Amino acid sequence: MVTTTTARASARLSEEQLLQMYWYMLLSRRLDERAWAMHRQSKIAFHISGMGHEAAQVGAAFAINRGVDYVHPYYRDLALMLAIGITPTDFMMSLYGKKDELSSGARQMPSHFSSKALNIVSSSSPVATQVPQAAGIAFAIKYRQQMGLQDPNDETQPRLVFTTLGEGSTSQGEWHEGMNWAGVHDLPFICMVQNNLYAISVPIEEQMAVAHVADRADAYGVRGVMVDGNDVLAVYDVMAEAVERAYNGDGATLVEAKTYRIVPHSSDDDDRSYRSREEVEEWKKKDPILRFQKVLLEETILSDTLIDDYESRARDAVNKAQVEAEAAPWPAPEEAIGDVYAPLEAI
Amino acid sequence: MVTTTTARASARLSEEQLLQMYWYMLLSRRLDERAWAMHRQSKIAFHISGMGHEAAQVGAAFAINRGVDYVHPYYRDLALMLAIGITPTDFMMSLYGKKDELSSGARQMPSHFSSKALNIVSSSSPVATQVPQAAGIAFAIKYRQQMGLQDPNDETQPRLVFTTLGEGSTSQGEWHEGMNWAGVHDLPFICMVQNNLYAISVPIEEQMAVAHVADRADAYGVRGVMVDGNDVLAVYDVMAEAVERAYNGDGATLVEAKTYRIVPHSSDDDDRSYRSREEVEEWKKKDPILRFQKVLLEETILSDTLIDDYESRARDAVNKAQVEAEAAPWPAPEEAIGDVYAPLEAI
Amino acid sequence: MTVMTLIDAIREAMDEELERDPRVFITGEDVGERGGVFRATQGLHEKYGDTRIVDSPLAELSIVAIGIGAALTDLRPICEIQFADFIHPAFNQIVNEAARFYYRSNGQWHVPLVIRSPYGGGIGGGLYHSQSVEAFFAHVPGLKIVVPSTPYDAKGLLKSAVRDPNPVLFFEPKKGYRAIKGEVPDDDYTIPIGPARIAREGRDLSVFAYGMMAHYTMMAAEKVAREDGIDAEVIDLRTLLPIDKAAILASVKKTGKALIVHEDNLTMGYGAEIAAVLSDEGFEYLDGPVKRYAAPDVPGVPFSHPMQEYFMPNPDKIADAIRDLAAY
Amino acid sequence: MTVMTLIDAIREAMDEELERDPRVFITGEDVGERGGVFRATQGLHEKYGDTRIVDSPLAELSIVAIGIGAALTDLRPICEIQFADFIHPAFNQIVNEAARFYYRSNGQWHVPLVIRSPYGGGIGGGLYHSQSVEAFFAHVPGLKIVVPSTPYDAKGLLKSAVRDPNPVLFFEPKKGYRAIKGEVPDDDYTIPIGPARIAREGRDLSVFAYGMMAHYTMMAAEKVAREDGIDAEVIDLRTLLPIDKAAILASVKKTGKALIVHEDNLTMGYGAEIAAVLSDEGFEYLDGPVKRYAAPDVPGVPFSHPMQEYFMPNPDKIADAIRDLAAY
Ligand SMILES: Cc1ncc(C[n+]2csc(CCOP(=O)(O)OP(=O)(O)O)c2C)c(N)n1
Ligand SMILES: Cc1ncc(C[n+]2csc(CCOP(=O)(O)OP(=O)(O)O)c2C)c(N)n1
Ligand SMILES: [Mg+2]
Ligand SMILES: [Mg+2]
Repeated sequence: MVTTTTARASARLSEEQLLQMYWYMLLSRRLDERAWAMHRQSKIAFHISGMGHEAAQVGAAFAINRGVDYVHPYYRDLALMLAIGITPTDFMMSLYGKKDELSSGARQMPSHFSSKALNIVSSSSPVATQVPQAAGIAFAIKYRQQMGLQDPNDETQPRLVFTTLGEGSTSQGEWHEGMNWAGVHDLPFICMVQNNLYAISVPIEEQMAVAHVADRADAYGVRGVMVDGNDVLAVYDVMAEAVERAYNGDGATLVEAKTYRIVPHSSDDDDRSYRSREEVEEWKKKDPILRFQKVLLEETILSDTLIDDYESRARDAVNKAQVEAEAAPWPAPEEAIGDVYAPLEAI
Repeated sequence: MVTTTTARASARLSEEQLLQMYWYMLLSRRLDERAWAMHRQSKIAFHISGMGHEAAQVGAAFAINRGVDYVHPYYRDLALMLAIGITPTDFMMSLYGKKDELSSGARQMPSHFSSKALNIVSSSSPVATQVPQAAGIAFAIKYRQQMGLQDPNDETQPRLVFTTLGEGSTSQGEWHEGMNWAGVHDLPFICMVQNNLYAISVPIEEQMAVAHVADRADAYGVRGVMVDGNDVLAVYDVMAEAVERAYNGDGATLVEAKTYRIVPHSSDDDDRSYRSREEVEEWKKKDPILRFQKVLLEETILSDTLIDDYESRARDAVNKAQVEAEAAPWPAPEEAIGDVYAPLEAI
Repeated sequence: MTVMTLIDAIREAMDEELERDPRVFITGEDVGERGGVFRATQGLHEKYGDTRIVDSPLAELSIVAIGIGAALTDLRPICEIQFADFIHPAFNQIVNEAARFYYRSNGQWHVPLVIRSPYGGGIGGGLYHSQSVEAFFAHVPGLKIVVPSTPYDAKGLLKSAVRDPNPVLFFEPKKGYRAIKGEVPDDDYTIPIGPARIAREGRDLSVFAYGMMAHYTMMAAEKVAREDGIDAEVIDLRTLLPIDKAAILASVKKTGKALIVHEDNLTMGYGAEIAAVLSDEGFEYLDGPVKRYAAPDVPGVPFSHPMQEYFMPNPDKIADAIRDLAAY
Repeated sequence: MTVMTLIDAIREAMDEELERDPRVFITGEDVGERGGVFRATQGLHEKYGDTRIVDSPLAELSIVAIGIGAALTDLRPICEIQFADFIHPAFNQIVNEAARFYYRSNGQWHVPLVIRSPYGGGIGGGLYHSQSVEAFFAHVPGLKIVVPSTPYDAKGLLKSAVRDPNPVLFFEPKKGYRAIKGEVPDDDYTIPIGPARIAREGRDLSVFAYGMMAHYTMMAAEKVAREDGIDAEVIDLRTLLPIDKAAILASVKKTGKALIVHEDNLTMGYGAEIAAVLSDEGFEYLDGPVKRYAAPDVPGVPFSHPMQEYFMPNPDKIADAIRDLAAY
């Protein structure tokens, strides 16, 4: 059964936290826009965007123990990654594929995030593979606690895993099997489906015969919640509850954040064959950043001056990142052949 | 949502049909018992049994257009197969692995049923693979009807697919993906889960975190029904409704038949480590054949004489089958190497 | 004859088969209105509609299984796996199921299924949009595997695949989709699945390749002919399973030397089987070691350009490998 | 030293590793109270309890993925796939995921995972309880593949696998579980993953095998020694990936002739790679064709006894193959 929360955990967020959330959403958007521009300028070969998804991602990020709890993300999670600690330069480096790029040493395409230091687990491209892996991570957390290898109340240790994917990807058997483990073992596991209504061109009606992805939670005995993914505070609220449950050993949650990508699937895509311009325009009006801005302005947490200030900081950060990445060296060709096996001493 | 039917389609079954149903349940049981005995006598190497599942299978068989509608079964479906037209001799031949055995020319282990003539689709051992294939068959039926290749009202043509599996096998991604297609395309598809509470030794609580497999239907937008799988008429009722829906283009149904296997998983298994003898005895009391016998006796459709008569016919049929199979030749060793590719002329 | 690109030839083959046989349909991710991410099915949805050009859910094992089920009823499905890298979830359905139906049912059930998929590197796709996967499937009796390198072959072989009563994996070198052009007859024709093609006759050594590497090998052969006077025979294998042993042995009988080229990584790549055939049945023809020129044994094609170029074979590198073997 | 069966050695290795390291746990179908369908984990649930010996849902891809996830956090999972025939649903998690984590994260994340699975035919299992699947995975850099043939090796190699920071596939010849017995030291020992083992020194020719076929090949070698005076060297490969090229080449350098034996079907079986290595790097040592003795190219081991025996290699057939090559 899908439930929506009533307790407003977001009421406890400080002004500073709210402004940070705004900042990461804005920074993500500006960085993302720059990537599109760089692609049009043929500076980079590929970009896949999170534009439109920022509220879902940043709302979620602030509810977990960022940099400590495990996150197993997907390619659209730029804002989530920034909020956890991936820097604009890291991202720019991956767009170019420069030497020592953080996630993969430039072996992977951009937006295949990884940072061991931040407990961001390396992601691949085949969709949904991360979900049963994330269940395995959650299993390990519970195992360590049961075996006395980890204190369940130690906040310096990861106490849950947060994984994300698109609604289309829930069609994969991988998703089913991961959710099932999470339910059977009541794992500290949160799966957020960012439902943007399309899987590339395939609309949700051709993807599944249910109205809400969250309805599928019942099949696994996990809690299912549905939230307006363009409302960052609403996302924070449902996530905070899910996090609480995970920390308390109360089990797994499936969060469905309803949102929309306001740009094509990727820089290789042209969405005009499958989405009407009217539909896209309609959703642009529901832009999660403008919406949050309005809330913050109403509550006088933001001001017009501050908005300008944030804009110019974002612009500077993006510029700086681009300059740094452009200046960075390319990997040596032979770096293609390292790291096939971890050395035995690694254990 | 799980619904249980109220209309009693079984009220329309003739005495003759009821007796046929009784016959196939009995025949299956006696054949199955013989197979166990043959295994103990070291005449055969392996047997996997349907004992306890006869009501679920025969109730289902009589609701479909037997021998015409496609059936994609699993290894426990002996009674279902007999009701559709596989003979005791066919089965005995497969136990021995004799030449020209019907399902596979003795290439497969016993209980991997197939008969092209009866539209019983060849089954493999990896569980749940049949489910998305069955969805493909259902897709093809709908396709042929839409393309005008087949008249939807032509009863000599297959108009639905019926597939079966155990509750444990619903953990497979294959099941998820097959169910999803059935829902998205509203296919003439019926999936019956024979829930016998265990997957070999693994109890349902370690398999899934839901009370009823039928609850999972909601995740696919298909109808879910739950039925006492030891009550052959109740099974017939829910199946008849599912069949009606399929024929009318009203979509797919997931039927959960609650039952129990009253013997170990297979002749290789010893169930004492994971099931209490009390539990097994408890279920033996709910034997579906005795239960149906009682109903038929009460309604004076069966009599004690008739019971004896059926018993001796069953014994004769089983004896005859065993004699025939024992007398049949072995395959030539070189038959191992035929049938890798269908010849081009086959199309 | 019309000059067209590889992908146009593939699209035409499907268009004509859809036209010819109402049992043919296409399913896969984004094959409908979107016309496929590489545009292989562009325009087909408009022409044939929702019933025959079916956008699938994002779930490869079921794309294949739906195809198997439909094929069992004697329809003629063409399943598209968007990138070969994403065929792995369908491995069970392909290897345990599609390949075994005919054998396991003693010839009762056959599976006339085509699985099309773009494969190969050099397009900035990184580990998961660059894979070569043919070697896995070439181990599986019951499957047929086709990898065309020219528009002419692609169209004729794809038509044969659609008409074949067996499961056929049809791997398309995506780097060549638009880069490779060639003449294609205007009328209906097929090319049989099985026989390799002598792409260039030569006397000095034999080079075996397929897909994009067959294309590159032709360039390399012209180069060494021009620059070094080496006369290389180039065999475009086209069909990997069943393997055309006769053609392979005949060529090496003539030349005495063999080089196998693939962009898949070396160990247990398809070249291993050719080398094994030659080192047994062709042993007495061999005047030198059987050489394989292949990608390095690392877990994928790296994204960043310098590393990708290091990984990928190309005409120059193949020319060097030819020269080395010629000098033996 | 204690004489024990192959499966006892495997169980002991797991027991001792569970004892040694609290990060080690086991999951798979029926591994708990039931002790595994082959009894490989018998008694372990009783000893280590529900937390460490975990019955999984009936779902192989998630068995492996749970293992991967746990391994990423530096636990030491041992995942059991009940029969190798059922590893195919997990192909994506093994090939696209486990094998690539270290490379794709530039060495940040490693996956210390063991996947154990019984494989092989000759036990009346038909198409789906008899498969050999090592060839598929031997193509995948990033994986290690071990196939022991003696209790001593099995125990020592399984311990190494558990302690290895990489994903290790550990395939167990199930026909030998109780049929193969041997001495096993009483104290803790490991055998490194990688090196092949000279199971029998010989001068006339080299035979390469692994698993049940290594066992059979030893019997065949003794037979031809006795009956024909042929002195065959037998190399038990033990580790298939990484491949021990040095050992293979050294043996053929000595003997000049090579036979490779496996019960997997011929085409693109593991023997292809050995033949390919020999036909290149060992070319100058070869005094005869490189021979492969393998199962026929059909989609599976048939169930019925006469057909199964026709399909399966056995000591007599291997002895014949040795004689044929020796006579070349
Ligand atoms: C297994 C697999 N199949 C196909 C693809 C190609 N692909 C990449 S993203 C995508 C659509 C994903 O849709 P959804 O899950 O809704 O996420 P969204 O992109 O909409 O956020 C597809 C088909 C893939 N990456 N992996
Ligand atoms: C993919 C796969 N994994 C494992 C097995 C081994 N196996 C055969 S039957 C079985 C249990 C099936 O349980 P369930 O689905 O509940 O059906 P039941 O046998 O109880 O009728 C298992 C694990 C298999 N056949 N296929
Ligand atoms: Mg989406
Ligand atoms: Mg069961």
